[in-house]
Amino acid sequence: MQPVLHVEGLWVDYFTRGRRLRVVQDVSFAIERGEMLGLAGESGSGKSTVALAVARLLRPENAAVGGMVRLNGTDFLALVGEGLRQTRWKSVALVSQSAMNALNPVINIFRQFDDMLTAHGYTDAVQNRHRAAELLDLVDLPEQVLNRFPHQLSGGMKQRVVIALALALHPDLIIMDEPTTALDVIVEREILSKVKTLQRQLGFSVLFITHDLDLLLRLTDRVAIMYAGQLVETGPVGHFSRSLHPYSRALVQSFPSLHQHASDRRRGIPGAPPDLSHPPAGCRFHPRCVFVADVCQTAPAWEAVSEDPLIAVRCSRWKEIRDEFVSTVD
Amino acid sequence: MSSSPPLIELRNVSKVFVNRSLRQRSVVYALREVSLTIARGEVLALVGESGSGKSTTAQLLARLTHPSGGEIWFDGRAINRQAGARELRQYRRRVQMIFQDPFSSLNAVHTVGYHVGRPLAIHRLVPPGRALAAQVETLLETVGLHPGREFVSKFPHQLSGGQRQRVGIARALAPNPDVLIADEPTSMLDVSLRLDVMNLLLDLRTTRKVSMLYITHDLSGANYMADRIAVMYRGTIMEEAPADVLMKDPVHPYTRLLLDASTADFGNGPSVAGPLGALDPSSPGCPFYPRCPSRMPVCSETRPVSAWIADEAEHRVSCHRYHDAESPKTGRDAQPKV
Amino acid sequence: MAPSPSPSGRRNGSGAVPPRCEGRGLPSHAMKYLLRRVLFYLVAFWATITLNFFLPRLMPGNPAEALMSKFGGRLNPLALHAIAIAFGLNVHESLWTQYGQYLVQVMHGNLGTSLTFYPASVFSVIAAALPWTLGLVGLSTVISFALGIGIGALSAWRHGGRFDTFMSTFFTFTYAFPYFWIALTFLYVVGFLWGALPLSGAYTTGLIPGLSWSFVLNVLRHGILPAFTIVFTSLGYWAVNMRNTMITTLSEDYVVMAEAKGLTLRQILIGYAGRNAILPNITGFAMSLGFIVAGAILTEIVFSYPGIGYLLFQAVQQEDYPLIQGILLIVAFAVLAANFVADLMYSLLDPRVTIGESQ
Amino acid sequence: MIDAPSASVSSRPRRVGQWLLVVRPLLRNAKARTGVAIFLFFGLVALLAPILSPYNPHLTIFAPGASPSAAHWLGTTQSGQDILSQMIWGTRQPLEIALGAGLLTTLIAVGIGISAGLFGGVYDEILMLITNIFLILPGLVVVIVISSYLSSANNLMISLVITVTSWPWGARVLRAQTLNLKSKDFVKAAIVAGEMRFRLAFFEVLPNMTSLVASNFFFTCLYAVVTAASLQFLGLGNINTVSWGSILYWANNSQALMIGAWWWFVPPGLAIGLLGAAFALINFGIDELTNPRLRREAK
Repeated sequence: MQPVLHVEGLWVDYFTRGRRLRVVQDVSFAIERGEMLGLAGESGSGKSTVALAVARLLRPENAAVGGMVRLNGTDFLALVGEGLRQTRWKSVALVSQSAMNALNPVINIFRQFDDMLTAHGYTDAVQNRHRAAELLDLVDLPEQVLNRFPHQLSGGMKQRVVIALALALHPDLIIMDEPTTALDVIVEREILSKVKTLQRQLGFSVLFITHDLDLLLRLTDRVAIMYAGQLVETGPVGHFSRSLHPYSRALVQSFPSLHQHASDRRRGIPGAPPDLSHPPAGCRFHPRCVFVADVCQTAPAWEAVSEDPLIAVRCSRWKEIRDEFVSTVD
Repeated sequence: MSSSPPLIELRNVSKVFVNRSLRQRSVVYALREVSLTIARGEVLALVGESGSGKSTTAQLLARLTHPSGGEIWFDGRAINRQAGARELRQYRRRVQMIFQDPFSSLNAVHTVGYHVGRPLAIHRLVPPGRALAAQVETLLETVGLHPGREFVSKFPHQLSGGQRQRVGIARALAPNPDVLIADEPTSMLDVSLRLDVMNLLLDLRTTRKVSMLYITHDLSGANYMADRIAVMYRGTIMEEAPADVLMKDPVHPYTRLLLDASTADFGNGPSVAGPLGALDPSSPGCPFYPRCPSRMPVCSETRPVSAWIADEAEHRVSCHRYHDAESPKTGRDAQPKV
Repeated sequence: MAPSPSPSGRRNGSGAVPPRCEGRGLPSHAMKYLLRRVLFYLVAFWATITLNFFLPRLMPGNPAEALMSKFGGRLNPLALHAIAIAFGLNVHESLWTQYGQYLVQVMHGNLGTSLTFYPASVFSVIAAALPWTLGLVGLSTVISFALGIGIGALSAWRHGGRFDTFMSTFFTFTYAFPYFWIALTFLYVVGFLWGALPLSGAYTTGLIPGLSWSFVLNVLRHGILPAFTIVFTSLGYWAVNMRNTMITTLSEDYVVMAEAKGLTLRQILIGYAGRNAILPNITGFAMSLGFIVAGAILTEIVFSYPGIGYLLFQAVQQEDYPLIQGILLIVAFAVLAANFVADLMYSLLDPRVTIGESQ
Repeated sequence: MIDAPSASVSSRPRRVGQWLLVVRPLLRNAKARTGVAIFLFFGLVALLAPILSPYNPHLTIFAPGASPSAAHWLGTTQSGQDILSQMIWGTRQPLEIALGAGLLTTLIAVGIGISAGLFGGVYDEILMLITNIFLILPGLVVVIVISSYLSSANNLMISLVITVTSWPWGARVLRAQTLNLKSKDFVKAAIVAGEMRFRLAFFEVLPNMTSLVASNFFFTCLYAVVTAASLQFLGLGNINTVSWGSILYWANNSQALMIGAWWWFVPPGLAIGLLGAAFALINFGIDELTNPRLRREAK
């Protein structure tokens, strides 16, 4: 069966100050039907750009996008004009970074459902109202919310509204870009539990983007980790307890676990992420890497470790790391 | 409680914000009768969601705002709101603050050297000139900016987020304070840099013997950093205990939810009772009542009082479930049945 | 410890949530808001009247003397004295008594008698000039605002494109050149060299004003050139402002969201970006509506158009202080009224204003 | 969508507005550079007027109403004055008024805006009430009326009159920005460090508003140039001084256009427009610097 989303060799260039800057390079991944893929990375790693590129929300004046993005087998990057407009939201819906600002402040919630439904050919306002109320019910919001304006809702309620909007046209894929960063942990938990339940019910796929790896490991089916514009490792959640890329390993270690006290010190990752206008030669992580060796001066390839389940890694020394793991842990 | 008198003590401190805009007048209770103590050399973590009042507590201690009720005691003396300039300056030397956002806590127009040197100059701790410059370099190296000399003339925009936060820490350390208030010092940093900043603060705590109020929304971070943890919700301390006790045996339903939310897997359905009930600020009941999975009728009627759990030193909780138990003396049995 | 009236240990499953107060006092918020605004306008109006009274008295030279010298030969001293009292220009009384008298006069709508058009009252002189100004400047301001908003929105959408670049450069200059110079140049080229349009006045002298076709056409023909110059010179202000707010708005999350939702370009540009970008411009528009009465001084002078501006110019030249004061008062009143209307408009367009903000 | 680059490439957009470093980035902006060049040109002309001017501008000894020639590049007036000389000497007054009004307005706006924003409370409310009242005064009308009360006004007086109607705009904007900065952590950090009010205002807040202050200054200059010219055109102020505005007044009074003497009417208008445009360009440049979204990168 073909995946819902298939991304191959995706790259994105931004045009800033007369220069062209490659912010995403050689990104390949796929999401199966009903699957939730988590994309993790620090700020500036390019994870949100991947989301915008896949959703076709980068303006041609600002950015160039290349590579392949297939949605249900059709080439999504090739769509233009009216064709693109009509496909939007039906194939890919977006729950964006800040729910706080994702709703138009000057029109009420119903009209934000209605205009979208109208744009996709559902012009009966009475039916649209009915449909909108049903959708709100899915996310546990009362119908009265339809008459409210965004500023009258709490952050959690707004995020639920945006999720209800995303479900409206039964999309195959919902991109969630840091959907809960502005929310408190308990509200976050409520909303994400709801998303999981709805996903089981309705069968859509999710690309979930966040910097919170700890959250992803509890929430998603599969995780992909980005560093400095490239994917460095992907695999099922379970894989990351023995991840093969030094960056992923360090990242997993960067969270003090819940029952860990300072008597048991952990270390962060030394240094800072690179400036993308001058990325380090070879492996982009090598200046901060504890496993660094001469071979890291040449750029490592995106290499499959296993096909099923798919595990891939971008590190020249992954075999040695795996072997060391085996010898020290087991 | 510790045997020595606390260095800092909040006694029933309340803070009410009256928001008078052109359009309307609204009253927000940021803190309700909060009592806390920090002993010399102790790290107390204050954990809460946004809007819980934890940042207001920091601002009160930093004397950026005044309490609406209650008293703040520092080193055996109550803080006087009408304090003279001299007393205020003395306080400012001894109580320093590290801010949340390293991007906005440094002034873009001043150099690193200016930021770190100003407290030294204001409090006349070091004579101006070469001695001050040397002291600034030493401070920068203390916070891990090596070599200090190279950072002195840099502007904030030339530094990474982690480096900026270290400058912020150096500035707070400059007057050699007794108390550090750290208001979510790592929440704006990239994940890979957080641990190092936390470790730096822990090192300072041992080398400089400072007391610390460590404010965070993250229980695991609080546990990593602190001796004691106080959990705050809507301006009220819900539970307070030594870090290991709180993590192992949380008593308050809210603390349990917090712990649960940061560890459990998703997809098991929501564990919160009410559908996001909003609290009417004039409500007489427990602030957590609308969302509490184990609420009782009484919870909407009277505010629970914070009380010590018998047999467990330094563990207090503010919940009717606990206080209703027939025999509080039995300790463990008196936990709320959730 | 608090008394605990409820039995312990029993699980409370009812989960009753206190009912939320729905729509808490929405109208009362709106009322309070409007009340505060009205209060501000009253204070502002009082301040203007006061300024109006004290300004001539603070300046070197004495309006009373000016009055005397102007009419000294023509009127008998008794009549002169009567006028002086009516204007509050009585030099024999204390400043505060004069101020009190002046306030009373203004409250009664009595703005005094014009010196230039004696014995016509200031009120009647202004009333005759007002419609011309309102018609000419009002219409051209609305046209200019609408056009400017449209051009600005378009520039923003094609931000950095050829249209945008051209417009930005063009408006920098129309904005910087003195209005009267541009108007005179147009007048010279279109009216004088080409002879296509009349040179001055609101209608051909000698025509009897009335509601006949020929008269209306005549008025329109006279209005085209002044109106065009107003639009030409003020367009840039709206366009540049709208462009800048629109560019900011276009990068808001809700506009990105609108695009992702598959809305049509029309829906995005008008309903999402435009609707929000226009809000900050409403206040400016209201201000300019208020300044209509005053703003066209130069237009009316260049085209000898019989409106308020031209009247003010005449009053200034003739040192007709009652008329100057009267016009200033009317202008201030118009500005305040327009601002009030803008407040109302704003509260209709932006739900956040009157319903009260959460947070 | 629009601003994606700066959002995710660098962690934060670089903050502009450093105390002295504000000039260099400004000169990298093409619009601002053009504006500064025009301004400097006029400044030089005004300074060097005695050297550059071919004749005394007041001399009425030449053939009246002559069209441009080798002897009189811009021709002569109806009363036989050399227009080029008048244009050169006439540069001084608009520049003086513009800079004078700009400086006065900016000083008042900075003083009121920052103190109101920083100290707040009743003090703030009263200042803002006054500001709002002045804000709704119709500028040109007030200027005309005041000037009419003043029988003859020198440059300083005209600058003052213009200041009366232009300060509230800046005061409001600067107050808003002060409030914004006041909520920033660096101001709180300075308070915690023990800084006094005076230093907060002038060392922490003000340096972060250089671009706004500059923009206020240049906007006032533009407004002053056009307003002063309009006043003189109306015969107010002092029309017997030599300035672009008074040249236009006499030209208009003598029906210069109607008799075909365009060389009398066109140059002063162009000069005023050009000087105004210079201020406007500098301002646009500052806008683009402070609001990176307005900047459009060349591809």
